[in-house]
Amino acid sequence: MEGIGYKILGALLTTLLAFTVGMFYAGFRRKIIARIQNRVGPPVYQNFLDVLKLLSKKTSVNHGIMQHLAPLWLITMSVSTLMFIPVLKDGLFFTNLNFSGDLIFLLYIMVFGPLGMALGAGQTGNPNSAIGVSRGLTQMVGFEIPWIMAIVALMIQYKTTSVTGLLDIQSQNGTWMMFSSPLAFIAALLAMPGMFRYAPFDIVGAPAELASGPISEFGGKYLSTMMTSGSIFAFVKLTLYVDLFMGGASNLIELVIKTFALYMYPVLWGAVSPRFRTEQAVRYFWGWPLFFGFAALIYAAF
Amino acid sequence: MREKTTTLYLGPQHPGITGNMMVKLQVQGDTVVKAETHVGYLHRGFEKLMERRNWLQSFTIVCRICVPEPDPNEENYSRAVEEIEGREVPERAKYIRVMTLELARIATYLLWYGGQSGSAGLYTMPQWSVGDRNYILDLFEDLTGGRIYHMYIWPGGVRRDLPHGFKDKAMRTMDYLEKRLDDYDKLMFENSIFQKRAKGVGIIDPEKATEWGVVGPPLRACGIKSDVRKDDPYEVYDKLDFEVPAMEGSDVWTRALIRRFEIRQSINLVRQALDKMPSGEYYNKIPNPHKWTIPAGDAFVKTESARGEFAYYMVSDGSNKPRRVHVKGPAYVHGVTLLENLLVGENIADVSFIMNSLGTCPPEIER
Amino acid sequence: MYNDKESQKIVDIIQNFARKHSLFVLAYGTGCGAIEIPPTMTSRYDAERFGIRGAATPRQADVLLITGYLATKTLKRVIRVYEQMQDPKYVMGFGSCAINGGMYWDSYNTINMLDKYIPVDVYINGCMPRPEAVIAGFVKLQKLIQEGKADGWDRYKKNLDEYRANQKKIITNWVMPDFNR
Amino acid sequence: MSSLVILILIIAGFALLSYFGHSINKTAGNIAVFAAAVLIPLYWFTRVDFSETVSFTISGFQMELGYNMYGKLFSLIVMILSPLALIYALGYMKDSKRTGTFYFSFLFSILGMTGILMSRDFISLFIFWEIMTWSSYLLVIFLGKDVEKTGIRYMVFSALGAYAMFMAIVIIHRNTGSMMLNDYFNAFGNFSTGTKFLTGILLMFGFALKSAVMPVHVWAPGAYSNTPMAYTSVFSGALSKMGVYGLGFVVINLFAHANLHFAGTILAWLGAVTAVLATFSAIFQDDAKKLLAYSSIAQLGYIVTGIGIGTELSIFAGLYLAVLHAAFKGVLFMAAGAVERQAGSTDMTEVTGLIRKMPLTFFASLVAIIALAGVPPLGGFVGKWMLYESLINNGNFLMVIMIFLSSTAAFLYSYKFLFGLFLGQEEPEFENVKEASPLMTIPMLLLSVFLMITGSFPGIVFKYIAEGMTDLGFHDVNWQMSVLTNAWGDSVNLQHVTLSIGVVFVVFLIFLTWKGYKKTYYVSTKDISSSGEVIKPEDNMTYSTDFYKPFERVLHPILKRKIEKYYDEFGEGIGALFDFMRRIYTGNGQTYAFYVIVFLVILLVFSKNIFGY
Amino acid sequence: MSENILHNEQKLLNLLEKKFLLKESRIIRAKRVEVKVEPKEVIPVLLYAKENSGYIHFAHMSCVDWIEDGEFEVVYILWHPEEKINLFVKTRVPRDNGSLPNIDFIWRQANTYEREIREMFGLRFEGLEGRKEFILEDWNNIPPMRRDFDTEAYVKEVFFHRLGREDAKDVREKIQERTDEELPDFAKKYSRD
Repeated sequence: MEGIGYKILGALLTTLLAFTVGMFYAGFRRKIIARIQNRVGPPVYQNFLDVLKLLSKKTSVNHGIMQHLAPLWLITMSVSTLMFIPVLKDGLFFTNLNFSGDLIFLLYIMVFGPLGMALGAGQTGNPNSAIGVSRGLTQMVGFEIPWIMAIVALMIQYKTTSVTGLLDIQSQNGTWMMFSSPLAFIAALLAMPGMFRYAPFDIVGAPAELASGPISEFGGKYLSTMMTSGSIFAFVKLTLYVDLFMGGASNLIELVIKTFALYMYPVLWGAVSPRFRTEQAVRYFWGWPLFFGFAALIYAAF
Repeated sequence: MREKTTTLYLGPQHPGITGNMMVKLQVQGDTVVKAETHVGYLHRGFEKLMERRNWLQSFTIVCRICVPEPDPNEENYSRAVEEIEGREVPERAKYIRVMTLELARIATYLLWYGGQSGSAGLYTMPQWSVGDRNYILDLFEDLTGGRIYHMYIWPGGVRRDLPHGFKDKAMRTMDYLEKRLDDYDKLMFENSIFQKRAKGVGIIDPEKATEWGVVGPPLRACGIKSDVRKDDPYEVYDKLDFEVPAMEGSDVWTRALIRRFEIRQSINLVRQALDKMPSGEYYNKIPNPHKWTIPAGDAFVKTESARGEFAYYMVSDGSNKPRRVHVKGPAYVHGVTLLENLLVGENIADVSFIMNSLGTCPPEIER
Repeated sequence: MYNDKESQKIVDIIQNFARKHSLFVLAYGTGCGAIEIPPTMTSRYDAERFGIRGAATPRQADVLLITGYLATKTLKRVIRVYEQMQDPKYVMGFGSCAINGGMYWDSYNTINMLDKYIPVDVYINGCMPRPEAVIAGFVKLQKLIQEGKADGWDRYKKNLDEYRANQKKIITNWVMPDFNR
Repeated sequence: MSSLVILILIIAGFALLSYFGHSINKTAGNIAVFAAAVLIPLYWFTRVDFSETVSFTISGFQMELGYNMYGKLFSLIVMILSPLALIYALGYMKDSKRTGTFYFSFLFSILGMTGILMSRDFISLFIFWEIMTWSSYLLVIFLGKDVEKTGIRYMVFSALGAYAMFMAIVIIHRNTGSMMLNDYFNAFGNFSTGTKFLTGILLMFGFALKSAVMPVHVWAPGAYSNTPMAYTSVFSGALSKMGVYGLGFVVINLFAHANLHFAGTILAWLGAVTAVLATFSAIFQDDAKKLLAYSSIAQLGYIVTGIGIGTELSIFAGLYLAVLHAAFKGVLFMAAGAVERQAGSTDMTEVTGLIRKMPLTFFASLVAIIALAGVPPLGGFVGKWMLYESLINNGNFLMVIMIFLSSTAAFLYSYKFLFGLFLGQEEPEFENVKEASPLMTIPMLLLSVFLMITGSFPGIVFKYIAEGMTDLGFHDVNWQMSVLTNAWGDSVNLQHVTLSIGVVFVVFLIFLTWKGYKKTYYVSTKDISSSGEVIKPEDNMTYSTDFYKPFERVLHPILKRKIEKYYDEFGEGIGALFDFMRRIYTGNGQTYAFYVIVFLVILLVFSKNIFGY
Repeated sequence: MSENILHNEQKLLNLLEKKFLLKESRIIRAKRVEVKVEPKEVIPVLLYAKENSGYIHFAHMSCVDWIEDGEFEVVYILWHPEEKINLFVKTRVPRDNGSLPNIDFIWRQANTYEREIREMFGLRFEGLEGRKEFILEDWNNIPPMRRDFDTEAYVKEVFFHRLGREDAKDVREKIQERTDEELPDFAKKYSRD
């Protein structure tokens, strides 16, 4: 029973860690973009204040049960996904509840949230939300394909379908998968900005086009929950990439360094990019990333 | 039965709309099948108010007609009054006016840089260009005391002479801006995603452009060399050296290129105006404003603003108040008939983008 | 309830601290003052230093900027937008036209006193107010929030009938959804 | 008398009873139907002896009826789904005319399916197959709309399938001298290569046709959407599984055992292509019924892929998906039917915002959609997982990508279905829509409860599948109740998944819903932030037309040629065929039956002369 | 202004005078030609100018309320892109029950101008389509741009006024009586005569 106690404690700590790190990353992102834009920018803890402020809104409006549940689906997805990936390779707390972290399971649970969110956005009856959802799902089809190709290539190459298994193989071989299967890494990396929905792939909530799209009817505690979920999920995605391609991390500092380095890629690209149109985004993903994905598959299979 | 098309209100409260107006879109999928421009959210009844104000009081409110670019209004008003009254303007004042107008054009183009790329999601560009626009506004502040509303060009000349050291400061600012424009080019024009967004979007039929009332950069992007500064030269534009650009293409991208060329030309024009500026009077006296009457008559004056031909039709009945001042901004045609027709068949994603490239500015539509 | 600082609970102080440092401004340029919002937000004046950033829709926004004169047609939309915002919400009147009609005091289409129609927390004077003035206005608003005195949303609910009467005097064709708080 | 014969007689009896009951009085008929819905499964579950065989000889052909475990698995689908659909139909068909014919055909198609699954020889298989086809044909044309196109299409394709099967049977009989299935399977290895292919492919064609695999799926969208929804749930959920049943034993017994793996692989590829293309078609449908029909084709594509691959895990996945598909597609077609009945249409550009009017229907379809999309923690994920793992373990990486593409794109139509019917603006024209009657909602809810249980305890289905697999010659896999394991030893523990998701969900549910000092308001969908404007009554604020226009534009350069070629040119070709066929078939059931019998007789008599080997 | 410079302007006037019955015609200055016509002549003149003379650009359209004469003066301003000439076509219609032909089939942007004039002056255009409300919303007073609409009275009736400036005196009359010598110092700066 001790084990379970530790695991629950670990899960709580991991969630807290993910929240904090994700929030600070978002803060750093705002700061870095501000510096690129020739200004000072908000303090790095600004996002905590935003979340707290939204949480302390006195009223919240919903258009029905699905909208009420939408942020809930999102945060459930982020937190449960976090439960299923190894945050640190070994250690007492942060190995967490990764019940062997099957990759296909991860791929599927990661769409649980957006689907719920889409349903909630749909119930608001705001046409902008619906258009945003239709764009988002379309874009998802775009970036999922190269990303899945990269993952399948890894799975075929190393004959395991679990993150833990891939981590073990990396520590056995002593090399990271970004070096041992570079094509898969490139494909996954190219698909990454789409997953983060930063520019040029911020087409879902494009303010100038859709007035922030699916979230346009969410405010107060709902928006706060969604922001929380977003920051946790950013951490989850980064950790997953680190686990898959950069050999995981054995302590928190290593994790932060690796994830932050990875995070800079979508952030910096996003700072100087305009937005794609939806079909252009999908065509982008079905261009070079798909090519690298195929190459990775062929490399892995033969 | 409800329509099969979806109604989308773009504005008035919308981040993608330029100013306070509304475009009611009927969309099928994400393609616009019908667009209706609704204005009147900014209607203040200027033309009514001017009927109640004497000639000088009216002058103070004309600059409020178009916020992003107030100076062509002042210029138009002053020139209309001068034309009816037959009032002469000193040569120096003319140069100062040209310089002010060109500075205003630069400021507007910088704002356009921000709007055009901001509506495409390139948020760094507005931060840079709108930030740099402040340097122009600083010059205005030195010159007139106001950042936005200058009330500077008035009938008979300009309100003040250039302040001490203004020329150097203006020259330095121009040099700085010219340097910055290269950065803008790298960020915006050389960006392949921006090019993908802009090319082939919002095409105006070049054959019909003049007939449809297209003016300014959109018309020049249709390959037609049309510029009031050349066609109907006012002030001292006939003494300055510049050329009217014209490019084939008539899409958002071409219009952007035209503006990219023109902002550099305006910098050059400011330099020329400062260099060639003669010394002398900057103002011809007007009588006691409350007694100031203007003979009966009418005038139609035009100024090339950053967004195109800005025209005033002024009628005086010989009293101390204007009978009628009718303002026609370029957006009057661009924002209503042209926009409504141009948006049909375009993607929702490009609506705001096209509006920015046309330079739609609601306050001058409804005044 | 929020009249003096002594009566604020610790929770309120924390919440007000968060509120004042995170002001989401609704993207609505109601009048010509909107031209000074981009400079305020962009690199030279950089209002994001204070946690001020734009929000696309009223549901997410905290601050409604009435940037200048308010045409009667816009007033209707402003009321609509204001009622869609979530409590607590703040209104800043911008420029002299919002205060007393300013230059357009005798115009048939612009209202002259904003606070008769929606509650205003902070007025900024000037025509038009410079970005520095705008930021000063925001700082003033932050101060009021911290002290718990920015209670326009509360006044609106309490005096809804009065505000409604004033609003309906101008908006003759009243077809708005109910404000059911 | 044997329990099997009694079962068949009971179903036939109830069919007649409900027909005559309905011709006397609606209530009497409904009571008969209800009794059928209760008693048939009751009898099947309690009285039917699965080890029993009945054999009899008719004009020299030996016929044998008897269950094997593989057939029992599919019977389970039939016996659970059909009664629920019957009960649903009581609510759905309340105000319809000619209900007698409907229930008669319905029960007869159940009879046909039951018979197929217990046939051990080709003759009875064929007869029951024809009963099934025939009765379902009557239901396809029941509503009388689009008979020209849909009805004849279904008829012609069924006939083609029947002929293919029949030819195969004749050849088999010619070669083995027996009509027993087992004799054929045992003798298959000794056939010449040509015969192997001929019989295998002919049989496969017949079965693949029923399970709507891509080249021969053309009949399906129309037939599925034109049938009364009460039956479509069975049509798509159970009847199409008869094709899967056939494909299963063909692929496993013939190809796998005779080392003709590539034939299975071709089938799997066909399945994958079906899945992708049908998903793309489903995305662009505006009618919810059509959407579900294409979705059914896509889902059957997965199943066929799983079966075609022919490894243990893949067949397991295929069978599991077949069971699950019956459940969730049953719910979805029932939900579509409920919406059609209550709101008058299933056109997603018209119907909108029913969630608060029909919450139970929405809940059932939500659960079914989550299962369909394969999102954990519901049952659909288990099947998806096994399918992917089997494909990856096998190294069929291109097929994995295709299935992934298809199932990612499936989110698009899943969402569109829910959004189109239930979410979006609540329009005044649907103000008076009420929730469907309990007769309709209870079957849906029961099935969705089943879907939720399979999410954490798929073992309850595994048991039957494992039995069936053993029957097919795989060794007894010892699947645990809720742990999935693949060949490489990686596993997913579903209870952990459900538990953790559940705990997180509840924690945040409490967090979000706990009122405290915050007030949460409900506002109508007319109170949305429409840029400050007040929505006018004539404005249509529901975004439903061309919902996936960007995606359409993406696919345009890639697939336009193919899809158009496929649907138009192929359709034209088929149309030309129809014109020819129409001269033979009048579209009338009796004529068809007459032709079948004549053809059958001719073939039997002259088979030696026709196939001279 | 020599004859040579005004060649094009004169040519246009001659053409129009020959073809139509003009009430009045003159060259205001270089690049400005004005003709006055009856309302029924508006369409023929405009069509002729567009189709035959190359005045293809519809630059402006305005309306002036001459309440003393009981007439509206409507002016159409055209632009010749090659010859760079503005042609003013003026016509007068009675204020009460006057109407003008709709010209938005010639230039579609005229639709906007006409809708505005219809709304702001209450002048009728025969066969004009388009939304009734262009700028104003729910306006049920006399059209605001008519001279007989008193905006100040309307404002006093409808809107609130902030208190605090009751003691402010109207000094306009007083200033008007001032001679230049009485001007304050800062004002003298601008009026050196």
